[in-house]
Amino acid sequence: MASATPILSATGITMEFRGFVAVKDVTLSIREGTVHALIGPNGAGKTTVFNMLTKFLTPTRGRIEFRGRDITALKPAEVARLGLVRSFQISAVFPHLTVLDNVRVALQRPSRLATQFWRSSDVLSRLDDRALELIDAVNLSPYAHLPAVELSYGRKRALEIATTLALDPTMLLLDEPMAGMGHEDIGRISDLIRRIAKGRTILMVEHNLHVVEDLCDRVTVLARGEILADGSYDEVSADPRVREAYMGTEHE
Amino acid sequence: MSDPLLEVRALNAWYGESHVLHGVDLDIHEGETVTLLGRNGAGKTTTLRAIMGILRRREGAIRLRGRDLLALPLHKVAQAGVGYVPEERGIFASLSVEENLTLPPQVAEGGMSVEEIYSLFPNLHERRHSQGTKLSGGEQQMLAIARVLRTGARLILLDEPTEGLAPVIVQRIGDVLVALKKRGMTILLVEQNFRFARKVADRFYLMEDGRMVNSFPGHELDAHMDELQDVLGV
Amino acid sequence: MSTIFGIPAPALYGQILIGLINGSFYALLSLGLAVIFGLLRVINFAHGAQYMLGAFVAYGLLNYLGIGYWPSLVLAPLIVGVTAIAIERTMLSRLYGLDPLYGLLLTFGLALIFEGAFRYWFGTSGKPYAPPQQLTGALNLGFMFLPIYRGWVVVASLAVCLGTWLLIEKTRLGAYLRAATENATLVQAFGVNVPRLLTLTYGLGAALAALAGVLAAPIYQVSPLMGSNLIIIVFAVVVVGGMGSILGAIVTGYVLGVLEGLTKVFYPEASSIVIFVVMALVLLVRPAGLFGREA
Amino acid sequence: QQVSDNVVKIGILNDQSGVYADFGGKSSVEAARMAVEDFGGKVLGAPIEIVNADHQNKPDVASSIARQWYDTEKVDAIMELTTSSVALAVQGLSKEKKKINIVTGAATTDLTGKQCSPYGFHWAYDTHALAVGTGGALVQNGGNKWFFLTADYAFGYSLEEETSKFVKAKGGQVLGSVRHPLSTNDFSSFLLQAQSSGANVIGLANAGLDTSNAIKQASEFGITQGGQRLAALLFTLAEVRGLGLKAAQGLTLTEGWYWDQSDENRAFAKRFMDRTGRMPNMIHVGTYSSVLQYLKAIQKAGTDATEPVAKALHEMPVEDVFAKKGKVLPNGRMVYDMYLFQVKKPEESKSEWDMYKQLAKVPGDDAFLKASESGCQLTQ
Amino acid sequence: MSVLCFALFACAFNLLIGYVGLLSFGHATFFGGAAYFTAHAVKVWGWDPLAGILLGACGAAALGLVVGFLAIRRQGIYFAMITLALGQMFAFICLQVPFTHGEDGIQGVPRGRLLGLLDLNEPLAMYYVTLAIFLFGFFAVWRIVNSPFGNILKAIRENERRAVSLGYRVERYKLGAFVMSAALAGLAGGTKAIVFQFATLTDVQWQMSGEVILMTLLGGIGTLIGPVVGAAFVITLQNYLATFDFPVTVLIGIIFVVCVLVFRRGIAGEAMEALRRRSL
Ligand SMILES: Nc1ncnc2c1ncn2[C@@H]1O[C@H](COP(=O)(O)OP(=O)(O)OP(=O)(O)O)[C@@H](O)[C@H]1O
Ligand SMILES: Nc1ncnc2c1ncn2[C@@H]1O[C@H](COP(=O)(O)OP(=O)(O)OP(=O)(O)O)[C@@H](O)[C@H]1O
Ligand SMILES: [Mg+2]
Ligand SMILES: [Mg+2]
Repeated sequence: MASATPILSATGITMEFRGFVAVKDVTLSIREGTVHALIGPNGAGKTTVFNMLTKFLTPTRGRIEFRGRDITALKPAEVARLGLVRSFQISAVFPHLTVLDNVRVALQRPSRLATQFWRSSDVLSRLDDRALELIDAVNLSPYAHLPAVELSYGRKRALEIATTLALDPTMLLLDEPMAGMGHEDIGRISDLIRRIAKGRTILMVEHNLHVVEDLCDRVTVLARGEILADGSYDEVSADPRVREAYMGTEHE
Repeated sequence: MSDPLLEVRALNAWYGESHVLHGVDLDIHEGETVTLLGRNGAGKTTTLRAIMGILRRREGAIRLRGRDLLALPLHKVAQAGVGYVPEERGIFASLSVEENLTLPPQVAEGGMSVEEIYSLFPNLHERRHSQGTKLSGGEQQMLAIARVLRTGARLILLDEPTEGLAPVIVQRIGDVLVALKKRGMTILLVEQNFRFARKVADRFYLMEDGRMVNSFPGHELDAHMDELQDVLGV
Repeated sequence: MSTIFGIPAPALYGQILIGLINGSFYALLSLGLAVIFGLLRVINFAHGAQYMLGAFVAYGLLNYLGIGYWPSLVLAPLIVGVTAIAIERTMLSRLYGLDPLYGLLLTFGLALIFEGAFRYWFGTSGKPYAPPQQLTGALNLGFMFLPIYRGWVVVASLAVCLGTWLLIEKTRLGAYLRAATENATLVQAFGVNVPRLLTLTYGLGAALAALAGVLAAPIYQVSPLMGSNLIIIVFAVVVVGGMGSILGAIVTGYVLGVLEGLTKVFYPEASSIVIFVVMALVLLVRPAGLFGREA
Repeated sequence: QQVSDNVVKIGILNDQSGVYADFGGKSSVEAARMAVEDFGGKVLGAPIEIVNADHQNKPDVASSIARQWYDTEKVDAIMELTTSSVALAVQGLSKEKKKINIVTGAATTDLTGKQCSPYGFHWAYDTHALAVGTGGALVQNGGNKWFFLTADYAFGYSLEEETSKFVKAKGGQVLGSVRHPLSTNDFSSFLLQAQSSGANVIGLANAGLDTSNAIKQASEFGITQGGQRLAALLFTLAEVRGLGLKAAQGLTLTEGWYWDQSDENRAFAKRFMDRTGRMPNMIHVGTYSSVLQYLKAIQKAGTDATEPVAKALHEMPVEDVFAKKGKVLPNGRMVYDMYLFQVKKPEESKSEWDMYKQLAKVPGDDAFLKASESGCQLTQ
Repeated sequence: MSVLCFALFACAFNLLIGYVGLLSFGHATFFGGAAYFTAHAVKVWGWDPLAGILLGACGAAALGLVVGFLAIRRQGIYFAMITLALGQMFAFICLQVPFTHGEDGIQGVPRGRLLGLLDLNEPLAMYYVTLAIFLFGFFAVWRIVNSPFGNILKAIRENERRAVSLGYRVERYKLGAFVMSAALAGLAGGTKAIVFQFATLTDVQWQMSGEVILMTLLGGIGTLIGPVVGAAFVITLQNYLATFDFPVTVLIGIIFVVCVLVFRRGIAGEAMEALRRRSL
């Protein structure tokens, strides 16, 4: 199923912050239809890579292509419109909107219902079915009418995933989707990701190695801003350098 | 048994109108490490915030060495020797890493020195002059923990300290907690990762829907696996 | 005589010097504003009124109590600072945690009250205030005639600016201040008495404004209107410098003062809007202001 | 029925809390009351009532109040009308409603020029008179080389332009001018330019706080000590007092009235002082005079109907404490003598309000535009 | 009639503060600017009053585009400061350009005949026209707020970064709202010029921006009817207090302070809250 052509490729991207090189000359290519993990110790530059790929940061050097198109110079909103959508490491919801509205905001964008200021917002109710479906998928149905602030941390993360999915993106970038989730939710979200991965490409950052092992076709390990290893989970986890820099001694 | 260091009785707490804690009871003795388990939204964070006094709408009793904390303004609670590592970390953007680290005033003798902390977390040493929030997520977590170690607080409240950390670092933090315990520090830990928690915890409390549903010593963890399964969905 | 763009060089130096003097006022005022904004997230609209109050207190001290300039330099900021503390305790402190716009609206209301009341009592034509004996007269610098009093203003405000900057950027107290801007609750949870810190900061900011007022009294007419015109310019200065940036406020104050002075020579008609034009340009290029940190 | 509604109601509409409150303000209301008392409290047997309002310098507030006064409160005439936007707006409304208004608090010559009204009168100073007084008369007093500090808006330009005209007409020279923005705090840059211009008179074509600040800073830069004279084109007694003689000494300015000019003036000033705690300036006395004259006109016309009263106002000479041999032109302009004053040195002043010495008298016919030159449609 | 003009102005302002969360401290620019455009078009060019008012609204929209372009780069307090400074700049320009006639203002604007038919010198006709314009504007605000577009505005106010990551071109939405608000403020300003028959500097000065904030705050930010109530209250108060001994500015200041401290929800907001409590 996975074709050989990369859907997203980054060539030699580098990010410097006032002299500090957070990401150095990273070349990454993600094949269409795969679930790809980006792992690495804290501060390795994973989020920074994400930020560059989604244009929240502009790389100091290097080139990024998405579906054969050079997106190095685009704005973040444009990238999202091309179907490359991200979630945030530190949770990002619309706090005073209800869960349902949060998801609807995302659904509204591709539906061309976004800029119509002359129509009643009742027209948005046609998005409700789809929204509720997504909310159910992340197990938030009981809270659909609660404002997002009132959700606990873990549920906010779940909501964020639902919102991201609502855009029906070609490719998703998930920054630590499991962080702060309880065990049952981890299972559920894993299932969800597995389900949505069909026909999509996913790049995720995750520290929960069970999840990585379970879900990902391919793993890239980043350390100190550079690629340390790249391959299947088994290959990578066997690499002694990876064990030392990232997994530690206890992980079997 | 001696009087507990921290004693929480029939604690109720509200966010605005919504009633979140329903009569929480909790005891922690000097030198103990106690872990709160519970699924998302059970009220773990809320319990810590209520003890600290960040959440002001509370009823019941919270006593530290017999002294009532409920009536104290927030800063007095910290000065009484309670350190807090918040869930959202709370690193300050306008301060450098080092300033962040040295920000909390010392409340008692016996805290770690800055050098000790740097040797514990070399990442922080390397990035000490950069802006606090420019650290990676995990580095921020280290900084948040490191910050209270300096103050000499004898009781620290830790909210999910391993969230988002690489396995190596989680291990290191586990080692740190063990070391702190040896120094006689009292720790109240909120944790999802109970593989990690079992290494350090003397006692577990199990929370559900704003109530304490059970409590048992650390070594009995295996015996309570079924119940955990039930409550946490492990 | 050498000329630059058709203006004799000495005249130009004169203008630069004068710009520096104006800049001193901008710097002092925007410094206070930046300090208050930095910590309380309140745009202190009453700042102009507090500046005016400083001048009037000095006037009052002289005319009703016979207290002269030098003691006023300390007393007036103190008095205004104390009133500001009262305002903070009774009103501003209730607004923390709400949208910062409410702070702006509250202080806007206070500014209206102060100015309205002073206009009612003192009329609009203002009151006389003479410079202290020691500082009257002028120096002949060769290229210009510099009133000694103005020289003193530059020196005094530079010293105050520098002192305040050091206090905030280089001390623990300053670190508390900066941290409390971001998350006051957390700083308090570390054991810092944040409410008191906030109160003192507001007092300090207002006192800085009042100090500028006393310094201004011998130069500008002591009038209820003196603050309201200045305050908008000072806001622009703060925006250009980067809100909440102490150093930014100071440096921008001086730079814009000089720039305005030069505009008065080359194209006087534009001198009132030059600061706003600069502001627009800066925002286009650097939305956070020259010294501001990107949010 | 001679008097509508059996009462003559006069509205004093001015700025009582804003920037121009010192020009007239509440004290003007007192001056109007004095006029009513001096007239005897009744006209044609009907009581006289003074109402007043603070227009806060907002033409829309002024216009709403005026409308309400005319429509529901049966006010017969409105007086004072500080600041030109308000005066023009209310005069426009009065014209539409066919009511009399007498302006003492605004300076624009448009009131009796392009926007004149058959029922509108301009009673005290205007920009033309100020220009003639300060510009013309000062040249004859030796101030023949001028440099202007001009507020950068229409009011400033017209003051500068007209003053220059008279300076030149009397054989003086204008060496240059610099325009400063309205509400400038610091005048030192401009003063330095004026200082080095070689002029012997620095004309201040601005108003209010701008003028005060310029004068104060001029003394600081030693401009007057250096032999240059300052001439303020629009400045009043209250403002001189606000500056203090130390800063204001030597300043020349034109006003239409000063309390220490005659026994009559001194007596009036004392009465006014007792009631308000301050000395009257030309606007207070102007308002007094306009109210008094209006009442006299009603008396003469035998009714308070607008047309006959306006006619009487146009015809009657003005003879009171404010104006001697004053006359009203067909465009509504009241013509009377203006004076050029110089501010005394602190050591010359004998009392708190002893501030001016008179330099020259400017006959009314010179001071004010002729009706035919005013551009008023009514006179063509 | 003046209440209707100011009420519309306040509604336009409320569109920004109440629904996008942007406090503009320079809205007088659009209100007063439009008044000048309308007054000039009607008086000097002899335009039909309706055309004049529309020109005012369009001119205000154009000004809104320029100001908005600069200001929307920042949020919250920064935004307020920038709009304030730009507004001040505009006021300076109005003082200096010849067509505004400086401090005299454009005076004696003829009301004329609406579309050549309706004589606006007739007070009742003028009143109904003003009412119609107000209702139109009020409806427009209501429509915008409760539209899909309004929904996105709320989301942006909540979390701008997230909205960007969902693919919204946030600046365009904000600019759009800003221009709409400016145009409606312009509609109010243009109408005012016809109603009062003059356009003066008071309408472009920052005190006017302060006044509209007061009206909105007093009536209730983010409530539809609030600004209308607030405008009516403030205008009435201003006229009523004019004949009082007490200085008006002081009283307005006091109202400001009291509102912020105790009735943050404003008159309409508090009333609705009271109703809600009773029905509970
Ligand atoms: N804006 C910035 N300015 C300066 N340094 C930065 C900035 N953003 C990130 N860094 C630094 O770059 C490095 C990489 O950060 P990044 O957030 O990408 O790490 P990460 O791999 O996502 O780590 P984690 O797993 O802890 O989230 C860190 O050392 C961080 O301090
Ligand atoms: N700011 C808030 N306002 C209203 N309700 C809140 C707020 N924060 C949390 N809650 C509610 O309080 C309850 C307890 O939340 P709390 O954050 O204590 O859970 P937790 O056990 O820490 O969960 P997690 O593991 O997800 O962090 C939840 O139902 C949540 O929805
Ligand atoms: Mg990261
Ligand atoms: Mg929690």
